[in-house]
Amino acid sequence: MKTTRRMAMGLLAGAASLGLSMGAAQAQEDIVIGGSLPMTGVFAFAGISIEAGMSDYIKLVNDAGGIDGKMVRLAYEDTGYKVDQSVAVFNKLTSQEEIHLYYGDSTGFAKTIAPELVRKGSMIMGGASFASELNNPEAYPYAFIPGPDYTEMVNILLEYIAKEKPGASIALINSDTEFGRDPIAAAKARAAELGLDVVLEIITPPGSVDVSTEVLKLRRARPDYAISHGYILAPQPEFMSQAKALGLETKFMGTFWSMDSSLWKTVGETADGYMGVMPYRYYYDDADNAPMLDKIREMRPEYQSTGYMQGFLSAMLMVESAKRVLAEGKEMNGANLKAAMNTIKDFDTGGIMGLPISMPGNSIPVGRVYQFSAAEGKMLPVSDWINVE
Amino acid sequence: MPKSTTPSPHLVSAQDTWDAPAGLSVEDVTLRFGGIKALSGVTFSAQPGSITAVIGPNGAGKTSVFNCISGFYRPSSGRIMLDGQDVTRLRPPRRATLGMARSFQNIALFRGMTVLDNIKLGRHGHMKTNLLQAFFYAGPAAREEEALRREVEERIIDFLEIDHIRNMPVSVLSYGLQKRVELARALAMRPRILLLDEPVAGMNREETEDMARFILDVKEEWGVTILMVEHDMGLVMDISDHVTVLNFGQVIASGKPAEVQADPQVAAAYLGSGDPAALMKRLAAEGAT
Amino acid sequence: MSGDLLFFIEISLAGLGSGALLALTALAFVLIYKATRVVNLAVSEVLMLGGYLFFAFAAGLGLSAWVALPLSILGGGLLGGIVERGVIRPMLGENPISVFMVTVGLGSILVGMAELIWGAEPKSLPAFISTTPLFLGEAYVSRKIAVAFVVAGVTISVFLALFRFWRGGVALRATATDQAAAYSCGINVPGVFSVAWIVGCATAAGAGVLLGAIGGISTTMGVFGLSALVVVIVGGLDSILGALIGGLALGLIQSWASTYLGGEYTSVVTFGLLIVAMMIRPYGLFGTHEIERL
Amino acid sequence: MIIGTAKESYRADEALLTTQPQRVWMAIFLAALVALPFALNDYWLYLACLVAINVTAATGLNILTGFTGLVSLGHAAFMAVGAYTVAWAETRLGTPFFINLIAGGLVAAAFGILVGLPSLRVKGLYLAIATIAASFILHFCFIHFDGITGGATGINVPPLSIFGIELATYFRLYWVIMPITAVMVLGAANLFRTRIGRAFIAIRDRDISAEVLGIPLLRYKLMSFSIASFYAGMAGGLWAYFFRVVTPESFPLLTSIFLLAAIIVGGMGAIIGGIAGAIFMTLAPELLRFGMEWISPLVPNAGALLSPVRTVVFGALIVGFLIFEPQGLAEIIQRIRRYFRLWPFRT
Repeated sequence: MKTTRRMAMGLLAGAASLGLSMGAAQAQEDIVIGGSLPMTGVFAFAGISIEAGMSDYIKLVNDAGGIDGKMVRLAYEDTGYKVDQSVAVFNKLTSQEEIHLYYGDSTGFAKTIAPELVRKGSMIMGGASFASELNNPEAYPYAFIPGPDYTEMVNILLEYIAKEKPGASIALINSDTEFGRDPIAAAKARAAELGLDVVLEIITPPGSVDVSTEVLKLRRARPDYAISHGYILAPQPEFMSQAKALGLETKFMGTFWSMDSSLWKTVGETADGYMGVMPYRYYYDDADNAPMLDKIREMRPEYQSTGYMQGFLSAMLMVESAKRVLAEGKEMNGANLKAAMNTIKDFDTGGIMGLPISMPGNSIPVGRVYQFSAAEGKMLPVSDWINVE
Repeated sequence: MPKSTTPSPHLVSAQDTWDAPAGLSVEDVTLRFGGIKALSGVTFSAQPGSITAVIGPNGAGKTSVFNCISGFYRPSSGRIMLDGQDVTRLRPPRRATLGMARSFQNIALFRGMTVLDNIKLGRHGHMKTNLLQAFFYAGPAAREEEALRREVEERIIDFLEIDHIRNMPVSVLSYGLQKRVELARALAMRPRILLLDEPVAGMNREETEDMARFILDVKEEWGVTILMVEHDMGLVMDISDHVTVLNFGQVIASGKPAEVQADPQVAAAYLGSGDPAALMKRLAAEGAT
Repeated sequence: MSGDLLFFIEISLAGLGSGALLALTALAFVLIYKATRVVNLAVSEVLMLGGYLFFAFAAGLGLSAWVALPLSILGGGLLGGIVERGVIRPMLGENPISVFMVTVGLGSILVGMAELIWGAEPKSLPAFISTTPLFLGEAYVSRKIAVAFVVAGVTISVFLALFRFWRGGVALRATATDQAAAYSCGINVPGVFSVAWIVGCATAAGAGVLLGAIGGISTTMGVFGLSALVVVIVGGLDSILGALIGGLALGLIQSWASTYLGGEYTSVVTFGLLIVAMMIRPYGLFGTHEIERL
Repeated sequence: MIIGTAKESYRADEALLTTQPQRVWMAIFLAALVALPFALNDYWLYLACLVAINVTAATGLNILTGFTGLVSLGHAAFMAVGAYTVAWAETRLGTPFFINLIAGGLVAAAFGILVGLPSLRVKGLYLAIATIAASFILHFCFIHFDGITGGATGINVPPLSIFGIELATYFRLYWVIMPITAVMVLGAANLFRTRIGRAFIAIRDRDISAEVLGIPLLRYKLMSFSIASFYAGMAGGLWAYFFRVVTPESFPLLTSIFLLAAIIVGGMGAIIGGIAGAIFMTLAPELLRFGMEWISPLVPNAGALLSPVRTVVFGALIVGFLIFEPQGLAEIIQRIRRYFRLWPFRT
């Protein structure tokens, strides 16, 4: 029995020391950006690009000497795009490191952790969610959206439609999820204001694969435009191929997360003509005076997805805020960082976004409509930058 | 081994008095499954405080009668009367609380429980503990459990001589002991009438004799009416006060063991021929062993 | 023909098409249940794996669709055989719920493996069914759906015929009725088990390829299996005919519900139907009612 | 047989902990629970609270599935009902925490009775599937009864407060969540010392003969459903205070499967099984996280393997336990206990 007793004591001691070492904050000089990133799971394609984008921007900053001589570091772990895992990662990272900047991976996580952010008051958080609900500085004082929220994205599309074809008829196609339902009510209201006619609303149950009944509804309503939201890719290609086969003239549109050109490239000819809103420039965009874009192409010779741009810009906004706080000699905390972020006005992103940006509230309501060309395998701009503030 | 030395005063209550044995009568019961008549016009009765045996060849409808009495089957017509009260339409749990207990032909103990818990289960219908009391194991619940434990230990476990196995899971017990535990569980129900479905089936001689003794003691000491289905003629003829013979779902004879033995119809049912002398010889031989 | 009537006919046809896919998946449940009395929830994940195997063969190795398709089906069958021998057979005679949970665990393993190998993001399959629309009279039918309908219909008819006339089918039926009796008649019962699992999983894999061709593949596409499970519960777990009729009926009902009520009502109608059916006929419309013995 | 456990009365023999070592170990365990929050950092405290919530939910499911033999794959939906009730009461009525929590349990229990009704007609697998169906229907209600549930965006829950003290940190929440869990577990253990618990086991083992013993099947099946849902509702209520937001996507079918897996792994039909299973299944993915960290120097891109590996391990645990250790961790704990007997009190 002796050995077992010793073993048990050893285990106890081990567990205690583990707990203690976890408890003590590590000696800290770097500025750490924490991240709950979906490196696996349904959203992995985005998570991997986001990580690449953030890391690249951080590398640029550090190569240029960091912020005030302090190095910036990304500390992240995989969440599998599951809210409970994101929360666990958040708690793990924040108890290991001193973190004032955080990147979260989903709306569910952003909402879940928001009260904790308010309580801690030590950090601001951006992330992969463009949920309209987060675009409310009173309810979410420490959240920011590195672009337009979903409602604003749809408004950009509506704005574009109203200009291209006044009085056009519109179908709204949304998935039956929190993500999908996000902009519906606001979109209908905005469409009415712009004199557009919402002739059809389709809600697809999650995981539904066969959309032929929905296509029949489209065929009956014959809308000029169909705005879908709440999907990455499927079932949009199926909608488009069936609609095309039926001779419908409907133009299909989407929002940020379904706008990556490498996704649509795999779809082939069917994808031709797909439109959508994009707040950032594409990797291959021709743009004058876009030094950041050039740098990215220098660092990464191959195509980088829209998620990369999103991560890149998120890191840029975080670093910029930290820089401004430190420049004023203030303490790094949520309120100061957010206030600093709100002072960002006519800020030049080096060509990542098309206009000099400002962030008066929680979002940057700017975007542009692009259209996919199957021949070139690229998204091409069809509008100017639209600000829907 | 736990033994209480000082009885607590609050254990004595009205519940601790035992009810008088009940009489049962089956009146003109007919049971149909689809087009098949399992029972037709079965009538017999069990007098309070007696042992009545229902016998008959395989498929005669003995277990069907039992199932009608305990409420699994609802007779197509006829009545079951328990002490003058019509129980034909009552659900099995209600009959149990009226004092009807039964054992099963193919042992229906709860295999995941210990012997003690199995026996305690029998008392279920007479207990009062509600959910909230159970959750907190509050006063009444604890008192009731303690009283039950005392009764089970002192009246049943001692009586049936199963102290040594009380904490064993029933699944490890021998067949004979399982049958005894089933009897113990039935006794915990404080029955006024006990229905035993083949209490000694599959037992060896010694076990059978033990069981016979227990059944007689239950009748004598506990004052419980007993109704049993049994194939062991020796046992039936030895301990029954009254025998009812079923064949093809009908009562073909009824009376004292000796009278039934002499009935040519019974012999015919058992042997397929009308030779009462041969049967009597056989029955007598079995009875003697 | 009035527009409304035509519309109704069109959505009904679409419903029958997706119903046929449901029926095909339900068939996989039924085959396995009939022989081994196991409700194999992993059918959903085998279906997903079928789609991914096709993707691996057709897109990864660049094989022609007509080679990739049978290979995927074979792959599904192989998996079924391995699972039956390795996991299900040791569980024989256990409580059905335990075996059911084993298949739930298997499903999780398969999803994880697929994510490890192919990643979790949705993919589209290389096109192998033409997209030119089909018209029945005036009514439009998506060609993929029509193909699915025909394939599912033919497969199920073949199975119905096999069950009736082929020796192996008779052996399966005998095993389904009474395992011990079948054994004593010289039927190789473990063999029947294996065959049922192989054929059942192969069917599911084939259904997965069809499903993937219509809506793309993802590691979560196994959800479709839940609808098919509803079909077999309503139709009767041991009835092929029940799977066929139940599948078509559920396809129609889902299609009507999604058209006239909205897509968000599909699942509530599906599961509401399940509960109602269960309360009225707990063992399914065509299933065998097992009498409980004392 | 352990010798030397002579007791003076039946009451002592009916106690929960009957031997001296048992009592000492329990005291050590309770002391550890009290000491825990002082030794752990936020991350481990977060996990401790989550474990406690899962223990409550799993114990409830164990009462229904492990002890009564009614399989439910809709347990998460009852957690959701509890969570919504708490969120609604907290934001609309502003009633005190404890009332909200109990209300969450009671409303969930009412739904449990409703969902349990099919258990009249169907059992086993059919019942399991009926409970899946019920959970999908409830999910639909959560989205569409948006006047009460806040629709797709759900309800944000203000921090838990008792007597004006805000309990928002994991450290403070622990002192609410852990004691409630302890009481719930104790209550479950008590239940099986009385006629109600015995009746449940009887129904599981042989429901027909239970009826002959005077146990009304329907009443007790529904009672089991309502108790299990009450536990789930309480767990869901705590969950709502813990995560502070309740949406229709908070309690997916996967949570139900997780809880069922927890009691399978822990051991069905043993109170300690629900506890051990919930602890193990909640912590296993976190341990994998550390495992992945350790192997990351050896395996490129190990971090990206974590989530699929977790999914595989989750499935493998279910399959492995069912095949090789069907009695679960409870049985393993028993074996260890038998091995050590009365250690360290007698060797």
